[in-house]
Amino acid sequence: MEFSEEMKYVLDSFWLLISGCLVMWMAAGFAMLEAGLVRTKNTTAILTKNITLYSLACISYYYVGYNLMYGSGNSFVGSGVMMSGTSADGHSLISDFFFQVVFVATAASIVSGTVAERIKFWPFMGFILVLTAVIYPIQGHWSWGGTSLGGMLDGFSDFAGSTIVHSVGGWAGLAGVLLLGARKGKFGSDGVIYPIPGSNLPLATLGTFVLWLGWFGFNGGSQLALGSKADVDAISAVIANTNIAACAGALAAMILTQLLYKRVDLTMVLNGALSGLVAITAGPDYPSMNLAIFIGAIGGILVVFAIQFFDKFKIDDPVGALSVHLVNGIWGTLAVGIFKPDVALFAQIKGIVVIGIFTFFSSLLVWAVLKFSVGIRVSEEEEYNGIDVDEFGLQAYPEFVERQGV
Amino acid sequence: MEFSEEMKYVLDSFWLLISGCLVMWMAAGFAMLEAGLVRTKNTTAILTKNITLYSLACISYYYVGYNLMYGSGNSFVGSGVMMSGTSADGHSLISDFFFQVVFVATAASIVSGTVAERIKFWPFMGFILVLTAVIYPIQGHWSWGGTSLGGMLDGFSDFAGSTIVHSVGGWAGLAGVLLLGARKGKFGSDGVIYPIPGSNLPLATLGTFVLWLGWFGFNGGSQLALGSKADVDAISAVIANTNIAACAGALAAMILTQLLYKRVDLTMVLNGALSGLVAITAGPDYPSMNLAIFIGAIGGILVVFAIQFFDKFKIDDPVGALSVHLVNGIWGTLAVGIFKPDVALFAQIKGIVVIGIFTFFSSLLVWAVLKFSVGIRVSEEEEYNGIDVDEFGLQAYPEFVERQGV
Amino acid sequence: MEFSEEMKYVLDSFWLLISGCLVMWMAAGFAMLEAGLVRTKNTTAILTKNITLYSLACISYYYVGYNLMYGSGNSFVGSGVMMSGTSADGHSLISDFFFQVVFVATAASIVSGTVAERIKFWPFMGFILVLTAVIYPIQGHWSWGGTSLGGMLDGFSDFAGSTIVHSVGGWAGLAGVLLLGARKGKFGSDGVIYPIPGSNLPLATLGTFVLWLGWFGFNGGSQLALGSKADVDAISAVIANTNIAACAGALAAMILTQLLYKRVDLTMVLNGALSGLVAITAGPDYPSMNLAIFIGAIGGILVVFAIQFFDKFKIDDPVGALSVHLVNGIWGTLAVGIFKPDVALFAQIKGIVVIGIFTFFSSLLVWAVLKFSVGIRVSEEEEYNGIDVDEFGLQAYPEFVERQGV
Amino acid sequence: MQKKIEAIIKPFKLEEIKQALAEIGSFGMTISDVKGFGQQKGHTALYRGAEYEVDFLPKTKIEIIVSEEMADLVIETIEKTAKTGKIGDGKIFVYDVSQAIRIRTGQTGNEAI
Amino acid sequence: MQKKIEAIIKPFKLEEIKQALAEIGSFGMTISDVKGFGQQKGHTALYRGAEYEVDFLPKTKIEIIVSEEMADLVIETIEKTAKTGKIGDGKIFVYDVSQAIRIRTGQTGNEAI
Amino acid sequence: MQKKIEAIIKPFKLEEIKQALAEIGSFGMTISDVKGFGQQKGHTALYRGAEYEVDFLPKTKIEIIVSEEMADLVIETIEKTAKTGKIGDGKIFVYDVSQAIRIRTGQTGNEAI
Ligand SMILES: Nc1ncnc2c1ncn2[C@@H]1O[C@H](COP(=O)(O)OP(=O)(O)O)[C@@H](O)[C@H]1O
Ligand SMILES: Nc1ncnc2c1ncn2[C@@H]1O[C@H](COP(=O)(O)OP(=O)(O)O)[C@@H](O)[C@H]1O
Ligand SMILES: Nc1ncnc2c1ncn2[C@@H]1O[C@H](COP(=O)(O)OP(=O)(O)O)[C@@H](O)[C@H]1O
Repeated sequence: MEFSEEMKYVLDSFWLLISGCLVMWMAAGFAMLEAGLVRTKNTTAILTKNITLYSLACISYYYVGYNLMYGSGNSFVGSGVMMSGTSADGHSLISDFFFQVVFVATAASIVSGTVAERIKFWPFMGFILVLTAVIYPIQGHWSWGGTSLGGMLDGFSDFAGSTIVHSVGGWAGLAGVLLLGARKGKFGSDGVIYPIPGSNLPLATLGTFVLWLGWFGFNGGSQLALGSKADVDAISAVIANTNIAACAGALAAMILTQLLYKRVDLTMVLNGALSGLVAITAGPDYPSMNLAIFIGAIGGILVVFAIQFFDKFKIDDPVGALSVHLVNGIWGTLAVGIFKPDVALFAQIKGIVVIGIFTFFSSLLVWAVLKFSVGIRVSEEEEYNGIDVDEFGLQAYPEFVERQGV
Repeated sequence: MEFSEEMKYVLDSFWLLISGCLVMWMAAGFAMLEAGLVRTKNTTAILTKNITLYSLACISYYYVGYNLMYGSGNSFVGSGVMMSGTSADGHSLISDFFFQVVFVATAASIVSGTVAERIKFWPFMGFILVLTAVIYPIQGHWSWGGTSLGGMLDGFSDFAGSTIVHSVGGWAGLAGVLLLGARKGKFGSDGVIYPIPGSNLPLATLGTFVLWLGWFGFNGGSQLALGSKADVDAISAVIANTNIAACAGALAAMILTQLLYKRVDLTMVLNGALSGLVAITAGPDYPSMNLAIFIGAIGGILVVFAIQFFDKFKIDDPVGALSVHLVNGIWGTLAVGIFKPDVALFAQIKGIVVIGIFTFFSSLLVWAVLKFSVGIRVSEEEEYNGIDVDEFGLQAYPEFVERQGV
Repeated sequence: MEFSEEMKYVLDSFWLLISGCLVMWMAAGFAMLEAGLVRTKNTTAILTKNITLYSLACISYYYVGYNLMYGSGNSFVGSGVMMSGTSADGHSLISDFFFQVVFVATAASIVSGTVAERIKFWPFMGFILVLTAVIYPIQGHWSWGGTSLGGMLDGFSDFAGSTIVHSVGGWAGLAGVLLLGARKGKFGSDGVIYPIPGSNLPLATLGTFVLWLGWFGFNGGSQLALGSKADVDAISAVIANTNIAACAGALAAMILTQLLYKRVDLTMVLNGALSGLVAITAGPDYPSMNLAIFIGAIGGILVVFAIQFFDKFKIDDPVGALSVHLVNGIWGTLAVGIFKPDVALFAQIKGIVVIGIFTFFSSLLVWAVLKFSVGIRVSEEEEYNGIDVDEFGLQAYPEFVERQGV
Repeated sequence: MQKKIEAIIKPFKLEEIKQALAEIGSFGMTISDVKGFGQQKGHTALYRGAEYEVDFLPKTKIEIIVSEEMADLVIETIEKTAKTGKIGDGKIFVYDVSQAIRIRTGQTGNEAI
Repeated sequence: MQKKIEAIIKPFKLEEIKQALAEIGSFGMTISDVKGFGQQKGHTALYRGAEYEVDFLPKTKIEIIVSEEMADLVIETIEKTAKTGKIGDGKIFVYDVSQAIRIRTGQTGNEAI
Repeated sequence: MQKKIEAIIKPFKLEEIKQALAEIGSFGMTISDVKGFGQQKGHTALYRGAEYEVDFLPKTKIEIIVSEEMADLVIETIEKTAKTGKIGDGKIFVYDVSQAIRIRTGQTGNEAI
């Protein structure tokens, strides 16, 4: 290997590793965000789910998913031979695996937020197993795996996964929520909505910042190379655009909630920043910062209305994951079609729909099987007492006195 | 471009990006530190301010500040043409922008701590807009922008911003505090000081560690290059000195509080570590580790006395931001004049004074305009009830029972 | 220096710096983990200890430890001349120092968890001083310092410190616990064990994730070089194995606690993940991912039984540090002997025993001197009231109402 | 004269009771978080492999001072609303109040409540 | 005989009341956090676009057991100090104590308090 | 008739008292967290160099409603168990209950407790 080639190999692999570390860190972000937005009585549960789903996702993706996604196989699904060898073309194969595996964990984390506060632990883990070993890799095989599903997804462009990761997580969660129902006490009769405030906003804010930081690896790493001027210029643009889209999303939500509610709503600002991030993810490489600000700001606006929309249809999403990841995953993917010169809007729509349908219905099937076999929802009493005490036997803050129905 | 030149371009830009990510992470540190040091009733407010000020700073600096600072223009202020192009000399322009923008956000974060627990949200955001779009960039134009204010600042040396970032934030905050007044109940008649303990010390400690980590990017990145032996040696020294100065600051505060109060005061230790960091920031590249320890230790001592000093003069600074950033920003800048061979103490003093006067008075003007137009302080009742409930309608820990006046 | 050589120097040094930053971040992880697993009344104490021990470790290791460890000296102990010069062979000396110093801080952090909730502050700091300046460096001199203790440790292999860092911390803590005794109320008569639940599980979970992230630097950096294809391939394997061993440890603890207790115990899952990390640390470079999963899973199983074992023998370890770091430090080191082709199991056992005996007995001596001179345990009343109020005069959550004996 | 009605109830019944009382025209109450046990005992929990007893269960205490005439109606309303029929429903205790004062106005007796 | 004086006050008045009572020579009190409503109602809050009612406002409950002779003076002092004249100032309720014991010494009656 | 026994104790004595009461056959109690001072005063604390007084110390309040016959035994048991002989041990206050109802069954009087 020539020296300059070797340097490029080193830098490219290294960048995947650093990005992978940053994306792994997003697991902590999801854990904190979700722990901050649920009630204290379900906090141990959400923490447990977040750490175990990350662990399960890594292992199932290693044994099955990675090869279904990147193995040769046919145009629908990869070969299924266990990952082997050490170096792929131009970078370390394992660095690539490490980077890819943290993505699948991200998709899984989105689900945990959506079904929080009422799902049973083991059926949830069962779903995550199928999602990370099979559903996510199959649709990933079509796009990033390069088969284009036999041409159906030709022209579909999703740089870092607005659709492939975020809205996939969202569809999987939505399927779950539809079969699971809303939390007790969230919706009254005659359309009244009883808000259930999150229990620890510093934690939720921390989680948002952690995700924000991790996103630099999520999007930046998706350049998949660092070792040339062109690459580092691209990564610079990606990171700067990612950052400023998040800023725009936060500010848009800040202004909009002030206009709508006469108050700035912190949880909406957090969701706004995350929405900006999700929205820019499909194409953080091409836009000017002006455009990135626009895309992020629309994200911040969409999330506020989406949360009200889902509430109205009694789709109960405790942490706003559907509004952030599903809605803005779609918006971000469309935006690439609208603004990026060489991408057709129609190809984007086709990609969103095909991947959406596949993910939603396959998820629905899995959730349905779980529901009608072992059941997916905790008992009413367990839900009232809190999953922590009844299912996990462990309170998250055992020494702190909590308000009881006050 | 030759290969070796390209590699240097890649590494230099890359280092700016990584450093920028670390500095962005400091926004989370400020948020956690400040959320931990205010009372629970004002926690949502401080969290909201910290995430929105970061967002606003990035956008206003992009549209206005960056060019006022680095645009050609005249010796007082830069050109004001919007940032354009992609590569600057020797590294990606956007990576440079990303690194610079997180600095301005740091200066803004310092202000939020100083005026915490009584400032109104929107006027605060107004001030941040002016600070990040105009005040910070103008003084930055003189030093890092390279004009030397027509020679007045010749010889002034501030490696990573003890003065340019930290004491600028401090002066801006001080101007605010003077017009804002102390929190109700902080100072009794006849000089009695009623301490108002921070509500969540684990959060404050976490924030300190986050800042500490981020500071490796803050100072290390200020080398602005990585791709040569000289650069990486310099960065090594910078990071090791930064780390050990923080250690020395923490230990000095630990020992001093034991001697003064017969107890180690954790919040002082946290402030001590931060003070060591601020103090070393003006010149982390030249000193031996021995000297870095000395500079940091003085920082840790200064902060303890400074906090008592400000209390005595009824300048109420809830999180100690003035003592950490303003006082030690000055100390660190002076230290460079005292210890660094080729730097004149007088040039340092001139820099401190010129930048201090400009920042303080321009900030005072902005605060005054805000005060006498829309007002900057929440009502007495709002302050008593907590800004969270009255201004934001959202408690940070809604389920936890809090002590009421006990 | 030739260009390619310089690039390697840059990359190698740079990797040490980045890894050092990640390992420094582990200090935050330990602080959060331990703060989450003790009771609220001792939280300020554990936070203070964690930040000051890190600070002290850095300074004492700089002035004494680094040279005792890496100075030439004799085969038992290094030269003791203060670290000097800037570049070592092939990378910046200071970058190496920075990377090494965060390791010693890690060993010290393990002790703080073990003796939590009853140790006096200043004697604890005294022990940390001796541990980091003398005990850790001496045993480190034998292995990483390269003297092999005059041949006794020939063939002993510990890539990143399962023994040299983790079980050393564990032995030092064990010696302390034996002289310190259990917390009041932990063990009843006739063998009853009264659990003392941790007060803040989100914090403990955050700490675990922080440690997990930091571990990528801990193990990855121990490759000590980045600038060649072989190095980056090795680092890729190290990081991927580190990650998946943690996953396996978490899942193993999850399944085992479900089988044993009919419930998934979050604190055990956290300890399981950490155990996987400790176990893989002695040899993250050679195994296949399959084997890494196996090693991590055994770690997750061992920790569950070890915690019960220590409880049974009334060795009170509030955060499970002995079970995680000592037990799995041993397991990980043995595993290298069992699975790595060119390493003899017997050499591993000898290393574990020699280092264990040295560390345990020298620590015991120091603890004993402290105990019989100034005393190491707070008074019974102080322990009941909480160290925070009595020794530190500062509650960690002063505004939150806590349950009192309920 | 006034009566103090003290009810120890299951926390999730509070909202309902509050509404039921508003309907019968009683306003004003003070509540606090308490823990207790009676015929309903606590449960066993497990932490890191060791068992322990959680003896006390969370309850809400309602305190209402009413005029003697209103007392029976209020008691009845609470009784009816708080009842689930399952163990742990709680108790109502009644005490005599020897004086009641509204701080703001200085009014006493029935006018104070 | 002793009287129990139970005052529900605005939390921020506690400090002042404590000092006023110390001045008239009454020592010993027990306080707790409660929530309540009376003529002062809660307020409407908004979370993620949905409105909800916060019914209960935070108050502090002070309990003081005094000898019958001291009772009026203590009541008067609390009344005076706790008063802001604004709605929600709180109430004072007085009860008879049938027995009072100091655990440490076994003293009873007025000697116990 | 029933008596209400209200004991303000040091928090760490709760467990012991609970067991002692179980032994004499009294079951059912309600506890809450309170703060107080009496002869035992608070202490001075220091925060960032400024001194302040912590006046109130944490205590646990136990409330037990018992039949008149049982009252003396319960009081005695609490007194004996809660006593450490050091300042701050706490107090026991006793009140008359004019009515007691078990919500689940509607039982009243001694049957309710
Ligand atoms: N004798 C008592 N004294 C004080 N409080 C009691 C007493 N008995 C019960 N309580 C309170 O009432 C609650 C419910 O009582 P419990 O006996 O469990 O329910 P039930 O009346 O439905 O059988 C208990 O948790 C406790 O707080
Ligand atoms: N009838 C009542 N029974 C018990 N507590 C009451 C009653 N009325 C008021 N309170 C308590 O007193 C507090 C103040 O009462 P409120 O009527 O709002 O004030 P004001 O007396 O100034 O009109 C309430 O928040 C509640 O805690
Ligand atoms: N007069 C009182 N009224 C109400 N509570 C009291 C009174 N005196 C004491 N207490 C409560 O009892 C607790 C212990 O009383 P204290 O006088 O300190 O102890 P001791 O009785 O051992 O001297 C106090 O902290 C307070 O909560």
